[in-house]
Amino acid sequence: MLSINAVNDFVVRFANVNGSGSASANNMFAKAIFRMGIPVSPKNIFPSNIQGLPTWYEVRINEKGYLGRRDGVDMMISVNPQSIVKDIAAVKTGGYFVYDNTRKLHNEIIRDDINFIGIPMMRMCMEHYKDPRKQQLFKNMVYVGALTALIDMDEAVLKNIIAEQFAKKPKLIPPNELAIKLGADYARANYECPTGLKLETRDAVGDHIMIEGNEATALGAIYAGATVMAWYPITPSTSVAKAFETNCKKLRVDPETGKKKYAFVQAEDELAAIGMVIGATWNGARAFTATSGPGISLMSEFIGLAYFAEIPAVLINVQRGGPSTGMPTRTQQPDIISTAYASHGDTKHVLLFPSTPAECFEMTATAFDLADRLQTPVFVMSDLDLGMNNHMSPPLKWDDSRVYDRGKVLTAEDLENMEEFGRYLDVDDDGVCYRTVPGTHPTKGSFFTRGTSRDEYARYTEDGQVYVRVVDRILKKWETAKSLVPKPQVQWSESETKFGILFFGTTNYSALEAMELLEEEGIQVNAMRVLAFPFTTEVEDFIDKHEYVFVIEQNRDAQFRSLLINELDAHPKKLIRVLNYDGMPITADNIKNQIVQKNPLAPQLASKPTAS
Amino acid sequence: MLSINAVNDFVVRFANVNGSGSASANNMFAKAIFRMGIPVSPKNIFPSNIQGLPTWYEVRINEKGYLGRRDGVDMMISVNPQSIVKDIAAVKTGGYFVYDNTRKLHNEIIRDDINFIGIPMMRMCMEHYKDPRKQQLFKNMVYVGALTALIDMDEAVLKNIIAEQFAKKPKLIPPNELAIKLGADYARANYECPTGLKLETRDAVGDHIMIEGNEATALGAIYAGATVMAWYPITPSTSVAKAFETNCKKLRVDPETGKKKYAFVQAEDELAAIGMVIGATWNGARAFTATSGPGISLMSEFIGLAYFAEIPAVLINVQRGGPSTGMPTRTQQPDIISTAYASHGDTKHVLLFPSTPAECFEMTATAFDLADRLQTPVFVMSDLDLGMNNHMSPPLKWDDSRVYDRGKVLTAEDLENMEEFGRYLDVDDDGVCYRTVPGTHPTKGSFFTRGTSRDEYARYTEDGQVYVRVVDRILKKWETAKSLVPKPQVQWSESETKFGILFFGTTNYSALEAMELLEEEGIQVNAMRVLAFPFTTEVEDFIDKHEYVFVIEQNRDAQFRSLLINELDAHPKKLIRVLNYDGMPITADNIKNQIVQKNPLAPQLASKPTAS
Amino acid sequence: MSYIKPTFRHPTLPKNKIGFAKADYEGKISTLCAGCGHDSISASIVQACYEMAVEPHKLAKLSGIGCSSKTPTYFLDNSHGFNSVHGRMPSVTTGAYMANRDLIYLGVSGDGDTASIGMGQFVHAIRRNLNMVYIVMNNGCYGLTKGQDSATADYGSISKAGSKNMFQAIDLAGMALELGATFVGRSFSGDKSQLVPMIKAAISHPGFAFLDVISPCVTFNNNNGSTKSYDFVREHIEATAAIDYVPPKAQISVAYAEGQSAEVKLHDGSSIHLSKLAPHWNPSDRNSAVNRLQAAKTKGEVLTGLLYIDPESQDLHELQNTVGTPLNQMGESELCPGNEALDSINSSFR
Amino acid sequence: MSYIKPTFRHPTLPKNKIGFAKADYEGKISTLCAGCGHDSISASIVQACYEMAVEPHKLAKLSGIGCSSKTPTYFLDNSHGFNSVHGRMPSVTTGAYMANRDLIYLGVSGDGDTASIGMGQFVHAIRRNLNMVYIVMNNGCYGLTKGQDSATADYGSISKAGSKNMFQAIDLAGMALELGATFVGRSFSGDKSQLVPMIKAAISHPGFAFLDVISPCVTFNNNNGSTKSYDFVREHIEATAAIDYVPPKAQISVAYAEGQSAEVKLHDGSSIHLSKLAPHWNPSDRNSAVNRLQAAKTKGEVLTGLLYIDPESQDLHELQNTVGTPLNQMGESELCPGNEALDSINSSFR
Ligand SMILES: Cc1ncc(C[n+]2csc(CCOP(=O)(O)OP(=O)(O)O)c2C)c(N)n1
Ligand SMILES: Cc1ncc(C[n+]2csc(CCOP(=O)(O)OP(=O)(O)O)c2C)c(N)n1
Ligand code: SF4
Ligand code: SF4
Ligand SMILES: [Mg+2]
Ligand SMILES: [Mg+2]
Repeated sequence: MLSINAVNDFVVRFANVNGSGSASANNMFAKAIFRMGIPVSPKNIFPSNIQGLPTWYEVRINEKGYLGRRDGVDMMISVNPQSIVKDIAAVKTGGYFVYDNTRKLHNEIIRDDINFIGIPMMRMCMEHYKDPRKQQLFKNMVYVGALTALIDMDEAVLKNIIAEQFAKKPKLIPPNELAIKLGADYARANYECPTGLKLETRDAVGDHIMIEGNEATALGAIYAGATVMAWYPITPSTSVAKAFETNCKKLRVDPETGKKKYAFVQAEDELAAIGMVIGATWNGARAFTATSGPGISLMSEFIGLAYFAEIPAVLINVQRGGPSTGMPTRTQQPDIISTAYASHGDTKHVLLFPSTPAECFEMTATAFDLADRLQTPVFVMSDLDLGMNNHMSPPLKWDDSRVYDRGKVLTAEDLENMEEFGRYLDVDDDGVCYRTVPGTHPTKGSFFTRGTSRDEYARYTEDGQVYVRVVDRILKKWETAKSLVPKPQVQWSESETKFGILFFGTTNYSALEAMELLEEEGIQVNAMRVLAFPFTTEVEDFIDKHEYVFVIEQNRDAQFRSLLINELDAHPKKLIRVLNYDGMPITADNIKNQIVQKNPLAPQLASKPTAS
Repeated sequence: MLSINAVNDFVVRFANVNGSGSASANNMFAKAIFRMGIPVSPKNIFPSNIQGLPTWYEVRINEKGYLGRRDGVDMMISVNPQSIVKDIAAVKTGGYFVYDNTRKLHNEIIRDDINFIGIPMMRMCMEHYKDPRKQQLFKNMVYVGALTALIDMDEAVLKNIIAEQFAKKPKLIPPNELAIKLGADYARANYECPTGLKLETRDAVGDHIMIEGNEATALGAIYAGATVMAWYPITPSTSVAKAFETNCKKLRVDPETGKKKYAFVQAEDELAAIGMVIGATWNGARAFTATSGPGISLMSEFIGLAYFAEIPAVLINVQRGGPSTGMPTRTQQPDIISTAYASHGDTKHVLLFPSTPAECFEMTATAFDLADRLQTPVFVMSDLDLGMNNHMSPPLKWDDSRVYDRGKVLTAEDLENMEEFGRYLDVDDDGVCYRTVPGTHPTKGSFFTRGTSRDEYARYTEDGQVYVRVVDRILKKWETAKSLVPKPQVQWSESETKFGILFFGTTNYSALEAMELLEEEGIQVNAMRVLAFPFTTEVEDFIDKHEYVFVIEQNRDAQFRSLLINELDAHPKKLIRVLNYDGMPITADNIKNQIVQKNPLAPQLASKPTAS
Repeated sequence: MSYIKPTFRHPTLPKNKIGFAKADYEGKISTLCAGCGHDSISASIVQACYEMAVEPHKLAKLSGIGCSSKTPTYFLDNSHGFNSVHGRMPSVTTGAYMANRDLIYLGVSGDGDTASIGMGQFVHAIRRNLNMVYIVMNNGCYGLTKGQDSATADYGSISKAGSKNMFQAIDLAGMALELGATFVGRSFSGDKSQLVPMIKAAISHPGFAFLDVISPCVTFNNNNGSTKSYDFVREHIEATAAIDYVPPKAQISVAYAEGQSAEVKLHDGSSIHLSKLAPHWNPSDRNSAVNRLQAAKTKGEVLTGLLYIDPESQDLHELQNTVGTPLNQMGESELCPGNEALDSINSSFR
Repeated sequence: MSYIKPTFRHPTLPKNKIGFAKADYEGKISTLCAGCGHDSISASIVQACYEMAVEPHKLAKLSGIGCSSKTPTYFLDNSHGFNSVHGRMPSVTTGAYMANRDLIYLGVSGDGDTASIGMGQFVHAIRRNLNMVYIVMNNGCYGLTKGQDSATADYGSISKAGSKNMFQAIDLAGMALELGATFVGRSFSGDKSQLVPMIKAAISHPGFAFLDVISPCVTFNNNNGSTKSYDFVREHIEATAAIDYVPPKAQISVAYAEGQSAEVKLHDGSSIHLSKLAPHWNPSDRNSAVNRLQAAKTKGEVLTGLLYIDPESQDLHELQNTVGTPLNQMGESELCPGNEALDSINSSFR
């Protein structure tokens, strides 16, 4: 049998039981690889339940730095009998199946084209630990230990991690190290180590960090000066709130008085959460919420109020599989349209699309500036993949000289010196008007905020001409927004090409990897990653420049493509759908295959001599 | 001074005070004209308030049957001093300003290019009625009386209407007739009667009726067998509920027992209303709700559930001016996108666009068939103009042999004879599966409905492949829908043309009138009125056939145009926006002007000899 | 309602201790129906704020949607106002309060706005002991949408469409007590002598101060079926189906002593029985408030007065241990942890 | 939880009077945590339906979203089920009931699902006296989203993130009483002997039957700060920040007599004090139920038992005067007024 051989380029998948304590061990595994200087990207594939169901942890190791998902498992670590049949089937020919051989495998599920590696995890734990809970928990460390031998993972690095993590409870270090040793020793004694899969220390991660997108988002909000967070728990956004609270406790408590320089309100539902955000920003604080698709639906009415009454608000939409409750623990990008045009009436909203934790941090901070500057809701469109998995990312960056752009807010002094204040007067001809915060001045600057039509002085009106003036001015802000949002990133192919690929958010790594795969097939493409909606002229130009643009996205209805043709009047026939919506992050292979298949110039290309 | 002269083709506007009892008198006026056989279209322009603010009643009389709004007032009946300056300004040169000269007009507001006709309405009422309330109310009948003289309205017809309306309270007939007489006599005694504006009896209304769209909608629901209505009050949809209840009391109460064959539930909010509808249809009844934009936003989450779990539901969206609370008493078509793609995740919904009360009736009934047949939410997209104004309409029609299409619902017998039941099995390959209603069979056919991903047997699953199968099948229903929804209506111009106009809903009359106006300017257009979303191939063909298609709609963002380019991959540059969104129904003149201005072939046309 | 309000102000108008005249607390001309109870409540708010010498810019007035929710336009023109969406004033107020603990928050709502669509937010504002005055202008119906029953409509009342309400009324004061509200009062729009001091007490209360104010809707009043008083109009209206005549009515007012009860005639000829808590009432005993309320209900009376107050009330910011400086007044220097902190955060993720 | 459930059924299993064995009332394998209180409640539902010989297809089970709301999958597999959206089960059930008055409606919800997002719908289902059984599986936290405090969490309890809950708990039974619910009971998941008959009584009740069932969450139990019993695990978990170890726990059960009280240890070492209403308790006096509940609360006890029942209860269809035939069973002939009626309708509009 041909065994897979690979160095620093393979996929390891752990098949665990939910709630069995594997997360901690699995994380240590990924971290150890990262500390060996090898780019790594772990993904949790977990059920919508708390205990007892199958859960997987899939780690792609790729020294070139392709951090998107890749199909096919090179090595499976199987510790869940429930899913074992499926797990065996998932291994690539020539791959490795590491399992707990405390109990023997049924003959009929054994494949002869993969390598079976039995480690008696449970038996060894029963021998070495008395407490049944410890037996259960250290089983996970045993397989991590075995991996040090099986794929040459650096044991010293791993031990370091253990030492760090249990620095405050040092009595836990020896039993953890024992488990590692048990696994490693058994593997070495019984199998040729390493297998064909091998790690080698590199220096390929630079100053990068490993962090979940949601944690970076929360930090971004803290750095941007958000003082009010109102939210309602919903997977996969909950950890934004949790990280906000945890980090505020560290970073935002007055050391002398122990008092909080933030307000953290778990609302009674999503409608209340966004209502609180709107109330807080109306009152001059920076405030935000984090939610997912169902929350956006519930917030729709309020989003329209913020849009029309021109109240800043930052919303983090950590997208998950829809529609309805959908696949709450799977990833998609399915809320593009429902968020971009959220609420009844003529509305459109600014969206930002981060693709790394560093961007989660930066874009969340930017979102607050944009919301204040434009006096409108701004959405950070993350997703479960980015938000809830650890990602290798450039470090979070903050310029200490950075000043919050609070937009056009009048001070008492401003008001004192003004001749006339009209909340909705377009003084600067950019569509954005001056606002005041309650309590600013004893006699000047008060006005009435409402979701109904009103005139430039915030007075209620049913006059159609005034209404048109107001909504046209609001549309002018859309043009202003184009000059403020982050610009797209472009990667040009070496040679001239008629093809572009266009994508956003977490599709980034797979798309870039697909570029290389396509190159190998003789198809050159230029690439554009869009970072924001509304689209800037660069996006329009990019589409214009190409005969065909493949729009890559993770939803069924090609929603981002809809935005492109809607807002840019791009010809729909130029924009070819490349979609993945099974709830797993899109892979480079998938992108490549779809582009090859859907390529409208395919016959031509075939007849053309290609570079490869 | 040149006075306007016109027969059966002019606009009369009444300027009243909200809550002063004018509605009743004004309605009699419009009805009298209708009974004279002359097409008439009255529109209420009312404030979002109950009493004391300006309100207008605008009546267009047009014997050709153009029933859309027309700009400019030929005759103003002014009984509201609050708005008198504006009202005087609104009259066309040569027009007529009828006012209560109990008090003298200020000199500075008098225009010398219009005719002032003073009728001492209040004074005469004080002389003839004792009760101050009667004085107030009959003032309204006095001006109606004056109009019999001023524009030759048939007094006998009017008296007939009074007699009918007070048939049950005959003591009210003489004082009403007295008021009519007072007005008419005074006008005849003091002015040349008729003025240049004149009514002449015709036979141009056929068997038409005068009815509000919302009333017709409610009747449609009753005829379609809706048994459960759940709703929450919101202008302009409230009268659908009211008419449903009132008519059910007449048509759906068991004459023997007095018991109701319907359930009418005023919900605690819109979320509850749609939840009740979903619960009821899940349980096998026909159920519906009526709401407006804010309600659709609040219902978004539930709409996604119905879409994904495949539960029929009928929603009437009587649109009003958005966004947010917007202009609650003005008309727009601003919820096209928010309704078509309501809810997070990949969703799209069937929409129907009535343009007359007869269509409100018919399409509402159709909506129930479609919802049951397709097991999905179906929206009837009415608007304030259609719903809350009386419209001349073909009579409501029902074929007694019509059988409700309840779609694929299994009976106990079906289940008994079936080998296998899977709620989400695509047995007929049309994407639509068989469902069962709770309580049908003691042991077979029960299943679990959920908003999460599930397999063909309705079992919860997180398997991405199964998920894809399910959402792809749901998309297949979209194709099936295309063969079931009403087809568009087309009107071809006499000569070949490169231009099409495309519209929907209440824009109908103005668009058709604009066709004629354009013709007069030498611009031929073909016209298509779209009746439903998804679009059928006819729509695609129509766009293909023309070089440019003007898409006429009543919102700022050209939302219907977005649907066209999104769903048909039509080239956006072909589709030219013709918009009106000031809250008033679009006029033919406005359409014509925009088309003339935006005509991309204008220079060519100018040089071409035209037919006119 | 008249649409021209005299703007002439006498130069020697009395001023309160911060130098404002009563007129400085007034708002725009009301567009409510003549005689609407809500206008009386607005007048009491003006009176209370004037008497308390509230700094107008230190008060924020918020509301939902409805005739009642329009009233913030009709009082305190020098205060910031926010007419939000239907039923969601409590959440907007919560956010506003989180942002700035130093203002007075005066929320106005209707019985539709609170007891139906806004029920959840109402309950949770109570639970959080949000520091605000929450006034429900309770007319038992949806005024602005033309008179449908609200959830506080009495059992047996007849709606405009002629249906009898078969549901028990929700007693918002009773609910507030059950939910642990720290201040609960009830009054009648026409009883200024009771209402003004109660509003003042509510403003002073550090926590959620709830006022359920019965406020008759002159137009769609549906307390019971008696229509005698404007028979003719009714007939005229019903016959023509175009219901738009709203007869102007005088505002109802009532004065009666503590411990007494009074019968008040409403515009449609029906009446309600008000009963005022006795002067020796001890409002700090929640259980007896509940019992007394229940007893009055059984007698068909509407109990008015300050039902309950918790003198130990701790408001939301105290419960959350927030700093004293309003959060909306902090800038980069107080809020941004800076690059150094970020360096160590980055390190912790390596 | 075990993922393989024995499907072997003894042929001589006892059957109830309509010929079904208890197994016929069971559902799919539970995927809840081992020892979760919710599973005990499911078992009691199975037992009650079996004993009452409920026809499975004549019962519809509905829920919102949450661990608790998942349970309808785990009981009554032969009944139609509907797992709707978060907090909105009451409205869906209302619609279902309007469509068919002949089924039994069993709604299951959580304390998050009911007391927060679903509060409004809960209140209004009570107000309408919807004929249903409404069970709240009350664990004081959001189980499915990993242990945040719910609105029924006790004052002072510590959440997973380490914050102390500063808000008073909402007492759902107290609210139901205040709102006029016609049947209000409270029990404990582990007390089958009390719970089963209470479910049976609730099913029999013609109107809204509310059961507040305390149901400990073994995983995110947060009744107080005592973590002694699984210290090690906590440490291990906190140190690594990847919280996913859920120690398997045994279900808690308790048996104690009427009129008695019992202290029940929860999985985290904390305890609650249950107090059962005395046998001579008269459950038809709403006021004394309110008082008794309040008294227990003051003592720090959780009062269990059938608190109140209104023997005169009239359900929603009776209040609405609907025909006896379920509305979903009528066709064109009963519902469509036909062309003749339409002719005269048309005429009335000319
Ligand atoms: C989401 C939404 N639903 C419905 C409405 C329509 N609406 C406006 S006011 C109102 C009811 C107001 O009743 P209440 O709060 O009692 O105020 P009142 O007019 O009686 O003072 C309703 C249903 C709305 N504005 N928004
Ligand atoms: C609209 C919406 N918001 C949030 C969620 C996420 N969510 C799922 S279950 C749940 C709370 C469940 O708590 P509870 O009802 O007490 O049930 P338990 O799990 O404790 O039994 C939440 C917030 C959701 N599914 N839908
Ligand atoms: S309708 Fe009723 S509540 Fe509204 S303003 Fe008129 S009287 Fe007041
Ligand atoms: S998390 Fe808590 S409520 Fe959910 S299943 Fe586990 S023990 Fe039960
Ligand atoms: Mg009201
Ligand atoms: Mg719970």
